[in-house]
Amino acid sequence: MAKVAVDVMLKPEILDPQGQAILRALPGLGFDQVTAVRQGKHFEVDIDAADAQAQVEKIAATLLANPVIEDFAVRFID
Amino acid sequence: MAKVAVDVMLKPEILDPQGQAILRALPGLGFDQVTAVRQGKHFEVDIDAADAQAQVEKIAATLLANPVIEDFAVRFID
Amino acid sequence: MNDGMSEQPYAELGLKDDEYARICTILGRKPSDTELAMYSVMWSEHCSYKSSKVHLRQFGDKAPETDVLLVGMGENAGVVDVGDGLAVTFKVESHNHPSYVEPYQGAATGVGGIVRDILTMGARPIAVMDSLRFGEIDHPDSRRLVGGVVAGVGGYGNCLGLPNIGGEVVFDPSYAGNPLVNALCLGVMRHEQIQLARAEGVGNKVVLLGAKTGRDGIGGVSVLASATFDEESPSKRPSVQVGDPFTEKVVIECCLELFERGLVTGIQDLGGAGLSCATSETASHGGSGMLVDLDLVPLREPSMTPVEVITSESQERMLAIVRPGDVDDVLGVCTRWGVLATVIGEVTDTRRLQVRWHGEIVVDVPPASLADEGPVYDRPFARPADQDALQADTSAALARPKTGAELAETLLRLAGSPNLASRKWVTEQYDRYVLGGTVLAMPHDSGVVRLVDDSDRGVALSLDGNGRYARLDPYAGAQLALAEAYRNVSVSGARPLAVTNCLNFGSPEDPDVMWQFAEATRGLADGCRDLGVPVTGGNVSFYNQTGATAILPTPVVGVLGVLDDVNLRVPSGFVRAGDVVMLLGETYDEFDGSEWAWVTHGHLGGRPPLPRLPAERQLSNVLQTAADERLISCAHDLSDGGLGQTLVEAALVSGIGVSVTLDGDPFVALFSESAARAVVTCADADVDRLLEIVADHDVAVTRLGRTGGDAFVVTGEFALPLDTLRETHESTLPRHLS
Amino acid sequence: MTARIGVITFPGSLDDRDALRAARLAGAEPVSLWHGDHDLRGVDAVVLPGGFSYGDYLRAGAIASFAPIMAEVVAAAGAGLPVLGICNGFQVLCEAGLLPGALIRNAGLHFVCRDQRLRVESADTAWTSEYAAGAEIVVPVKNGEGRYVADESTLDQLEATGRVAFRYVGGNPNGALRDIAGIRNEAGNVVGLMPHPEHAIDPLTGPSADGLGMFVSVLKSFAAA
Ligand SMILES: Nc1ncnc2c1ncn2[C@@H]1O[C@H](COP(=O)(O)OP(=O)(O)O)[C@@H](O)[C@H]1O
Ligand SMILES: [Mg+2]
Repeated sequence: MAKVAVDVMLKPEILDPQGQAILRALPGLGFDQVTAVRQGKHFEVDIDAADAQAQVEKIAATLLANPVIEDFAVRFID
Repeated sequence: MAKVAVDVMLKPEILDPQGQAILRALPGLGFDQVTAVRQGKHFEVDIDAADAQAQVEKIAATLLANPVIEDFAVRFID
Repeated sequence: MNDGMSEQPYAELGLKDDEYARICTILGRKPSDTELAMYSVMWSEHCSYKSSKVHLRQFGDKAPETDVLLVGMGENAGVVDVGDGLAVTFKVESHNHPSYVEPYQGAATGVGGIVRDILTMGARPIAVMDSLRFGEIDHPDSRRLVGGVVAGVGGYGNCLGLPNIGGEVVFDPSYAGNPLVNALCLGVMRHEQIQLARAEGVGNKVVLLGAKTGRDGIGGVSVLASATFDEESPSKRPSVQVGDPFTEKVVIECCLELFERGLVTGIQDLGGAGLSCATSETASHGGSGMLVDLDLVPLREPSMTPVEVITSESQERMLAIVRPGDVDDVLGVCTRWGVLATVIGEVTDTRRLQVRWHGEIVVDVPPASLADEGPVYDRPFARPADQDALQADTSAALARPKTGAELAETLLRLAGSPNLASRKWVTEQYDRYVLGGTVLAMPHDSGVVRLVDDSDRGVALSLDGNGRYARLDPYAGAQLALAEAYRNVSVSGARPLAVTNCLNFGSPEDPDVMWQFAEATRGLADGCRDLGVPVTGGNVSFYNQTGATAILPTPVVGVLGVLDDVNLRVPSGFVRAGDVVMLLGETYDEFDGSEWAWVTHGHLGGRPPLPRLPAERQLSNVLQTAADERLISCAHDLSDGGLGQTLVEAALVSGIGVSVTLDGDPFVALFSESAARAVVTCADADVDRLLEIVADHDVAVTRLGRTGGDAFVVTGEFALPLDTLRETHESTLPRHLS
Repeated sequence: MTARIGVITFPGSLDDRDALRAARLAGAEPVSLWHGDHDLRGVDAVVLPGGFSYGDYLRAGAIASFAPIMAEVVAAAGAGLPVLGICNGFQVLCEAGLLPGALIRNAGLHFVCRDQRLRVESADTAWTSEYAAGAEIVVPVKNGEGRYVADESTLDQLEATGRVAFRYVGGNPNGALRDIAGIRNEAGNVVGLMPHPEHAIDPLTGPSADGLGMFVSVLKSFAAA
């Protein structure tokens, strides 16, 4: 069995209000060296397939990410 | 400048209905080899600090994750 | 200035040869790239109303005499005097195309956009509504679209703190590739607080407030909403706009404080066409000039070009005109609310809109040529060749239920059909309580809100449409939509005052569609005249079609009424057992285009029920008088599904049953969709006075029976337990959409 | 002298005006407090209202819990000042550590707005003394992140020490563990709940007037003190 991580992020040109809100909050907490924050989703998928990577790529493209506004990256965890 | 990723996941003992909903939807889309899905958050933080890793660890522990319900992992992207 | 000696790509930008030639004539030269982009978006169908203008004029020309309109059509939204020095503004707008591409964000930004329109008038937004149409409920795409759109409407409105007080959800195959997402916002202000979108006063500063400008929805309005949407051409797909309701919330509070302190002399929201629209409209309406320095516009991405900056449709932005001496105060208020604010230009005496980029003037045009003097088309229209055949194919031959058991089965089937089933799955996702002024919301016939804390004055609003009726006869269909909304407002006890509308149609370049549009606008204008309620504003959405197939012509009409005292509002559900149940209005054998014909036979043909506008007015007068005298405990209009459905809905609100005895053909009595009817209930003691009022207004009345028990009983025909009805009525949406 | 109930407005607070109205209706002088001030203006009790502070981006209540005024709220709560967190306010109190546990995404994944039946489990707090223990009330609930969670030992401890203040009855709208709708601190001056008592102060605009009791309770607690 493979454990695969999928990170889904809004495309760079798309507004990310959540990341913006975090960025604005940080200086108040004493963290003033952060220049950008973007927030996305992180999925961990357990899959029992020989072609785990390919399958998860497909799952990400069909279900986990909306290609109109999001990009994704797939990566084996173990 | 460093780019650091933070993955935040609900603790394993907390029910993750979003992951469950995805898991339930997968067989209908022809993916029947997935045995578990969990959904969390993924952050990408740009930071201009010598101790980037340590700072981001602190940011994650103070703001990005709520230790009552979540675990987090920090990792350099570049 | 780049005067583009080479061929300019105007056709790709959606401009026709003669439109391009006109731009050259206006300017006396070729436009710069930036100017060309501005004309392309401002002269698009969506922004210029070039195909609809000649028809929309009737709303003004035929408008009934009224003294309640403080601001009429043509501004961002009309303003209606509701008494006590209070005024309301309301408007409905479409966000159909973006909602198909990205249902959540499309719907969310639709709400955000209409709320800014209302804010622009100087009003505090106090409620929203949404009228939604999708393909069949079991269409493979419905869960994604309905789920996304409803979550988006809720996500934005809830986060903004605006109660959602009503709307519609309709399923029909024609909307499968073209869902309709129409959002309405209501705002309240004192008369003296009305703001206008004018740039006046030479030397006044132009301040951009709110979100940074990014590459969102560039070319969105011109391309997406002004041409047939084609999934096969991804290049035509503009980047999607993402909403940030939190920023909008602080922008609203910030602007209201600026208005309150008299710090702005004019204000305009940024919606379709972004800065192009806001700068040219304010300058044009103010009869002034404006110089804008694009380098000062705060950008999300520094690499943006001037064309991108000036046409970006980034959300949550407003343009304010501010006296120089007030700039510091304005920036101070903005800082307190955490709202970004930047002086980007000033009002000039040039009567030209000039835009500077990197020190160079890249735009120098007469503002009115962009904002008000776009092309106007009187597009050809013709009654569709199949219209006669469609109308000839009536429902007369369809098999009707005969026995009591068949009637019961039909009633149950209708109550659980996608268009008549409970909307709870949708409405539970919307906050209806926030602001504390909601007096009636779902499942009542209209939304009713108290306007301000220190007065009992309130307004009622309903949003209705019926694409099937409009397909059979667009003139009558538009009037039926108007009549239904008018009736819904009336049953709550309110006095109907004014109308907004959103006209959703296929391609105006198709003469059949253009005929539907022409007939619907004519019908609506005539109807408003006959009912005595003026149109105050609205929106047109064309190009709602997939390939050559247009959606059902869908005029959606919103009617606003006033209640001098919200304590007198009448709910739509039975409130106690033992009340007398009466039907007001006359029932005819009218089944063409009905829910019954559609649900049980999949039939659409014939002519819709006759709009009976004089009867609607009389009915409305009866309902208002009865409400004022506190005679009726409940009132529910009759519309889709007829009397049967009305009684089911009224009974299920609080679980009080009803027993009725029907004269004549029970099928006709239960399922006909004749207009101008309502059910009311009252205590025995009030029956005589009610009958007097009914007689005074010459309205027909039929005593049907009494409330009580735990079943829906039709004497001699059937008895259906409420539990069975509830289960059927409430399980349909969750079953298909969860 | 009229008691003063303060209501904090964070950027994105929505039900602040409703909470002020409820305080006024109960007979208090309502006082607006601003998130950015280090000042409680000498109020006798504080309400953290519902809404979406900072858009509820990141996690509901997370960013607001770091607002300047929260330092004052934490200190004053420790000294016994009555503090009520409603919905988003409850989330802020949990994020700020004034109450245990957390509120996460509803189990059904949708925002839910409905008229909710609640049982008052703890009638000896500053905010619930008007109710009889075990009384049932109907109050609107409306949230997208209202599922109360805490680890088992915390839950057991809450139960054992009578610190569950309200429980959902007749259906749990969000999957909250043990049907918990609201909790209190040990002293009983700090209470947080997901449902909205400030929307149930007048049957004209809410499902009941059952929520007014919370505001009346706190006024009586001053009179008694
Ligand atoms: N999309 C929606 N948004 C908000 N409220 C809705 C929506 N759809 C339906 N409703 C509400 O649900 C109730 C039932 O809707 P419907 O049966 O279409 O009403 P009617 O037939 O009286 O126009 C009404 O209160 C209506 O306002
Ligand atoms: Mg109705």
